[in-house]
Amino acid sequence: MIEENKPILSVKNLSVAFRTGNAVVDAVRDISFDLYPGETLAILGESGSGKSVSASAIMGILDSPPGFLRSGKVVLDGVDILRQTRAERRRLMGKSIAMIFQDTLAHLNPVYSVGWQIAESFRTHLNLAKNEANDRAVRLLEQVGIPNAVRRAGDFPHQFSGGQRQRVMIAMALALEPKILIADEPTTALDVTVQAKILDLLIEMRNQRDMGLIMITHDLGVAAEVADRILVMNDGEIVEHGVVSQIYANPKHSYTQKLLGAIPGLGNYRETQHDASKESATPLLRVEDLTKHYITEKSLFSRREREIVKACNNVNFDLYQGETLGIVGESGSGKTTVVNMLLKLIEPTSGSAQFKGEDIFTMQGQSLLNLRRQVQAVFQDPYASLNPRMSVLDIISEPWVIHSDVVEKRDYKDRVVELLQNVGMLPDHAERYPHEFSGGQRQRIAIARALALQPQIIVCDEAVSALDVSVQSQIIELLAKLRDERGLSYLFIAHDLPVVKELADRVIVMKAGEIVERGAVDKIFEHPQHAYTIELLAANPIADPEQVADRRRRRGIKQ
Amino acid sequence: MNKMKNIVGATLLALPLSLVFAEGKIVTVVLSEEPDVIDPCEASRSNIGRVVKQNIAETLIEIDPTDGSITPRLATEWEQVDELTWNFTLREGVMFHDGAEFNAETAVTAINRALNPTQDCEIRLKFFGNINVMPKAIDATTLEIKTDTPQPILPTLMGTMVIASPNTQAEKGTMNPVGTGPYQFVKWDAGQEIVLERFDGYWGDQPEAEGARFIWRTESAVRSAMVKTGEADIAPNIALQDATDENTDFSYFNSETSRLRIDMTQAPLDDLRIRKAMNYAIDRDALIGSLFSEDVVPMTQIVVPSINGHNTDLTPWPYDPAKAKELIAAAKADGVPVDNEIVVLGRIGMYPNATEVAEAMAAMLAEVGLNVKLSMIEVAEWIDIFTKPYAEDRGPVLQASQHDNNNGDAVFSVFFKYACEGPQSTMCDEEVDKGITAASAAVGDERREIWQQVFKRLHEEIVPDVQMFHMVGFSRVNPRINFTPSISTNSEVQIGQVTFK
Amino acid sequence: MRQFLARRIFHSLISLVGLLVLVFFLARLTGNPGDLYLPLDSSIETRQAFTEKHGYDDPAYIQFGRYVRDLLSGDMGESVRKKRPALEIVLEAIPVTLMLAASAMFLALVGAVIVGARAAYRPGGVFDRVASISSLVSASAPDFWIAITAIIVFSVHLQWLPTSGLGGPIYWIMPVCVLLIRPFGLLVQVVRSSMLTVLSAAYIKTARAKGVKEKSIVFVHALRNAMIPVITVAGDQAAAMANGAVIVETIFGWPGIGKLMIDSIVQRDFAVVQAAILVTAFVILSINIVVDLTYAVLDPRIRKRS
Amino acid sequence: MTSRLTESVAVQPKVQRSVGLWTMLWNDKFAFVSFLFLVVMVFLAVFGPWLLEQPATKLNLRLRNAPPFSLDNGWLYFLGADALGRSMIARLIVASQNTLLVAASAVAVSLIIGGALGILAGYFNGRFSTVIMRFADIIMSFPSLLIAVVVLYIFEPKVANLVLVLSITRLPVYMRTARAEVLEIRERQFIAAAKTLGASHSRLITRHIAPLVVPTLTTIATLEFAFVMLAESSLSFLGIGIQPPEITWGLMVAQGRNYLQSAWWLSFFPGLMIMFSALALNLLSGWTRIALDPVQRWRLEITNQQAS
Repeated sequence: MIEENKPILSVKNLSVAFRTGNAVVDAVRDISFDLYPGETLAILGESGSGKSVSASAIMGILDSPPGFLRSGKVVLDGVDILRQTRAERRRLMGKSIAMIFQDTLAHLNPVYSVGWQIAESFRTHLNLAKNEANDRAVRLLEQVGIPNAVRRAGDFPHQFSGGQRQRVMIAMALALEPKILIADEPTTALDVTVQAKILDLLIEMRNQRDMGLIMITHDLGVAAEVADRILVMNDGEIVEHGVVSQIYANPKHSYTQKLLGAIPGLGNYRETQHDASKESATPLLRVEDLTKHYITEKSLFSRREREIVKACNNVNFDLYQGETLGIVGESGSGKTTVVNMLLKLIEPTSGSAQFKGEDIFTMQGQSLLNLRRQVQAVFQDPYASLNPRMSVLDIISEPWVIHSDVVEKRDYKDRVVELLQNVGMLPDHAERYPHEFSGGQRQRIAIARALALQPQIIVCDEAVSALDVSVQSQIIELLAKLRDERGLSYLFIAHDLPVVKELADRVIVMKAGEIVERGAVDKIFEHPQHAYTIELLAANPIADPEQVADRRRRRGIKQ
Repeated sequence: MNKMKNIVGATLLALPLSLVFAEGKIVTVVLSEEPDVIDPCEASRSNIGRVVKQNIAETLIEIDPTDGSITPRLATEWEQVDELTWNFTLREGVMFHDGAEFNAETAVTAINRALNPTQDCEIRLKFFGNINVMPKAIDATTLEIKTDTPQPILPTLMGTMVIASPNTQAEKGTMNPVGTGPYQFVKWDAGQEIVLERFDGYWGDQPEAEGARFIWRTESAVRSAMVKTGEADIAPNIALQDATDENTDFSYFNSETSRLRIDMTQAPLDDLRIRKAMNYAIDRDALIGSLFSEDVVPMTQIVVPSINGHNTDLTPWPYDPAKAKELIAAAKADGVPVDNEIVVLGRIGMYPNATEVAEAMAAMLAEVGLNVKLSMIEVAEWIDIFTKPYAEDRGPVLQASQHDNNNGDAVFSVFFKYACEGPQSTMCDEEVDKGITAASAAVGDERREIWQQVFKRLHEEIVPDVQMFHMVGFSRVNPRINFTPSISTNSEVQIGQVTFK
Repeated sequence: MRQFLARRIFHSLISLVGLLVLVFFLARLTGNPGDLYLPLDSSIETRQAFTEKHGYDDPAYIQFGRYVRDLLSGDMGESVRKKRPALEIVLEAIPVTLMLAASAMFLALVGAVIVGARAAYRPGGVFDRVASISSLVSASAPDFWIAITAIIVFSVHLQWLPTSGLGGPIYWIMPVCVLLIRPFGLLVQVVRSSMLTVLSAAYIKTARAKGVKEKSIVFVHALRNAMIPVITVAGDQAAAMANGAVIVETIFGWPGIGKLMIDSIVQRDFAVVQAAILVTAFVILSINIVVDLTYAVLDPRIRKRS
Repeated sequence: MTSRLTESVAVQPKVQRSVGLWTMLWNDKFAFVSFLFLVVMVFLAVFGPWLLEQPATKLNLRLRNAPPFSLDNGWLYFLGADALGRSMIARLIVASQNTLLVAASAVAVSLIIGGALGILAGYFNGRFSTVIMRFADIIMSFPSLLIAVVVLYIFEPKVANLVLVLSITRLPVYMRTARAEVLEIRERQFIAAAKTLGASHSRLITRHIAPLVVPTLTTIATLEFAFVMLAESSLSFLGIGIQPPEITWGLMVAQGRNYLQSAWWLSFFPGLMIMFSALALNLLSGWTRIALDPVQRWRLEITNQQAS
């Protein structure tokens, strides 16, 4: 793929810094790379590695202030675009070089129709008339695979699904046939099956137009899937770069090695402890025919009638002492609805759930309080699940304030320190506030809080989804350790399969509110039965370039 | 937003693109507030009177406010037939604006309308509240008026009676006043202006001004500015601090008298020495020319010199704080509870600097050692406290008040303020009551002398007031016209008297 | 849409009824109108006769029943002072206030958007500093003081503008300017802070990455998103104005509803007070509904919810 | 799902208290001056009346409307004298007590009551919320003047009653804001987390929701502070505000307006005080908002040398 011609984009010694307080923090340090036509360059790194900041600097959309360019050149067509005037620069943006982003809901203007936003490129750069611009926008939408493009062009971003929105974004970026496309984590927020399709689309578009594609990602699988060359960034510097096959087969830098080692789903299955004798025992939690239906609100302006949405339909499962049950499903599968009902955050439409034989949906007062003590939860977003105004000590000791008979007030401090150490944190972290911690640390705090009441069940609702891979594996390790030490049972919710592989005993796969497949973890991974399970497994990007070509072929994509 | 733009645009287009300046021979008068109604039977209310009285509709008799004397207007002469009956000879050849003829019949209709109890006309409520009036047409030009009680000053009373056209609806107020005056009503744009034009069929001399506009602005500063800029010709009532231009601003006694009413029933105010001490405590000279105009005159009695019955022999209280302290000490020695808290009750907005005046009065009274507290209250509450029935637990109160009598005779004041039965009286003195009864039945010099005796007793022996001033009013007049505001400007603005320079 | 409107109107009606009851009884706590209407020297008998005639001696709930009965037949009562139907008086006054408020609000909004957006574009810059300080000053100046000063300066000394009154466009300049000065200051602040938030939004980056012109970024991409809090505050300000641009009306002699209301309250002309409050409340509740609809027009996401 | 771990946040050092509040205050000169002004104002409001009672109330008609900027009559008369010859300086200082007291208490009362009602309405979204919001509607469309007249007629025009009037009329602002905030906050994950711990309603409201609403409400409160001072002065203008012998800046402006032509300083200086106080509060609150916001803080942490 790498053609021996001139690069279309050369980044030379780029350094970007941010002002904070009286200090200046370097976000990107002296990075250089070239991009050639028709190739995909992946910039791989975890949060804080500086990969997105460099992209912003190239695009001239750095948050400035506080960010500013320290040095460097970005040469496009022989011109250093960093030295251009604003007007000159603006003429290039969107036309020669375009960008797509991760959070499409935030990156599309919520108050204008998608057609309008795509057409804007034509109006701005080509001075096309409104009608012609709109027509071309519709054609673009068709090209990126939006059905009913004529009608959908008039819809607003929030009316599209995540995957469709990313297609819209791509259409918008490709409107003026740029030579370079920068994709900043374009699939990170998407379900795996959708992710696969978007990646395919990007490859297809690149091939059609002979574009240079810079793919910024934290996901080793995604990088393996699409990239020709890879740059690995850590702490603002490029630590390694090279051709894909070489990096994956032979990582030189320790950081790259560490990353590759943390990829989920590479380890072994758990030595399953549940056996036939246990099957006959009373389950800790028994869920029967759990169902939740929503009636949609009538829309303010349209005449659409109310509809019933079946968020979750006749779900059955048991959870036994010491066992980990994985529930896997993509967005809209109803997995979170199940969790929320079990945590009594929402009311079920019908069905029952018994905790040690007692129906939790009828519980009130003291018995409910007892249930709360036995069933704890760890949520997905560690930035949101901790009250920003409470110190770690307050957060972890809150369960004891509510359940006042568990720990004496004067012992709070000691016990919090103990718990912090259990989850791998330091005693003096107790006095700090959530915003002072990283995502992984916060999730540890959340786990410590869940442990405070010594519950029997911990519900982990996407507890590791928001974390970087290396952190993810640490948290999973921690959870496994705690389970084994304390005999906990986990209800472990995830949106893709690899993360449950090493932790779960049994797995339930959900789709559109129903359970489509269930079974022991090894059975699900090795011998999936249901088509959807197979699709899920296939869609998951594999961090092994050798397998990628093979898988692509299976999905019918030309290389 | 577009809609808003349209509304604004349409409005701007709809309005004429010109500044309305007072020009031509139209006189523009800027009042302090919009008249509520302009019914002739309400003409005793000052802003209504300024529009209606003697402009649109006239009275049978005109009172000269400078000395209380009466002169003919629609009636040419009058005589008392017996104790209860008066005959008025009416002017001939007088027409109403609507073509009706003015004669005894139509006069009877007008009087009956004004006194009709289904309407709350102020003329009835204010002047004829307790009198039963029976008018009758003897012939075309002779009007007989009988009353149920003797009314020795009935002609003066009739000076308040404004004659409306017989075609005016009897049971309801009118928005379209029709009278015999030199100007006839043209229109009233609610909230904006009232327009009058000269009436060609007027019985008297044709006035110079071709018409009149009445407008209104609440702020005195704005009213005076309007005359200054030429937007108005006459601003009948401006504040002392706005009357800064000698060439345009007139001051005149406005028949108002300002005082603190002493509640004589409450200790320590029931003690004569305390009441005297309070009068000694006020430095009237210091107030003149500062908070009050240089033209105000310290009062000695509640009526102004032009009123029949005024006693010119009385002398104002001097400022003598030492004497005041002495009197208080003496009262204290006799066990009078001089330390009781005395409330000076001011009325918000009574006149432009009423608050400062009340503050000053309170400060001066405190200076001689009285325990004084100032309290400013809203008009409704003020009236409630001022009039009978009084609250049981009211405590010693000095209530700032202003009394206006421009109707020629002391009877309009004394009974209400000082009789045992007076609705705003806090005193009961047999001798004063006797005087009131005697004076009310008397006429001429005798009447005047009795009133003068009453005032002497009140001033020297009873001291029911902390006396302040006979007040002056200020009016600003555009130099392009000749018009001399006077005491009567308080109740009327005769456009007919205006001439142009 | 229709359902949403119906519900809003229903809620507004409930508020109106609540308001009505409150106003009626509160007004009757302020004393007898007769005391104020009748000459000071009236006898006790005259006072009693007046009170009985107008039914002020009945218990308040009976008066209220009478009022409700009349109201249901479309009669809002007659002004004691003006001896005309209260509703007629109110309907004469309200257009003046509405036009005054609408012009002031329109200009304040347009001015605030231009100034606020410009200030937010370079936060901390010279324009921003000047705009922030002067908008704060204009939001915290006593309006009657400004009004009278303006008359003295512009009418008396410079003789550029008429002192007061209702007339052609030049009569509008001072009242509208005095009226808009506070909402303008406030709105500049709101536009500025709202624009600051929006200009750091992700979709603004997208637009820049597309090469959209800065002017278009500020006034097309950002502005519409920033308008929701602005419209909220503008709506509140408009409501407050409808409730009486009392001071401006008083000083400039504009026969508006605010002046009418304060006069009738001081004079205890209950029928007018009630009618005026009812009519202004109607206007205010309508403004609220219009504001809600504006949200939906501005932001398609709100159309979904209700 | 995994969206919000954006890098720009992560770039910031995790623990950072390198720059103290005082330094940040010093760095923003406007905020610093505002702070000094308010400290002096509060000091004067507390101790001024006690020291200057006499010159503020003593009648001295000789100095009536004495013009400002002259030391002939002593420093107390440097800003001139009012219509009764009382020192403007003394009166301004004595009036500051009532003015700040009225504004602060009115703001505090409506903040607490309105905030509490709004929080409850947001938390128990439903019928209760509807009732509260209709109540807010009613107050919004109620002329504050009528409330003022009612209170003035039934009670005395005392400071406490004025506070009552002003706070009632400003309730809806806090009610609506608090409700809107709570509607958003109660969907956050830490609320769900607290629920799963078994937290009661009262705990959720007092420990988890209220602390997050309070900063927004206090920001509004500083803006309202100026509004309340002006509203108080408007009531005085219409003659239904606070009454002598009590004084406030608003009353001084209202009384002084009669003398605008002859003695402008009577209303100019108190008007200036209102404006300065409002300005100072707003500047300081703007500063506080930034200083407490980790994303914006850097603006204040940059010293002047760096900025240039």
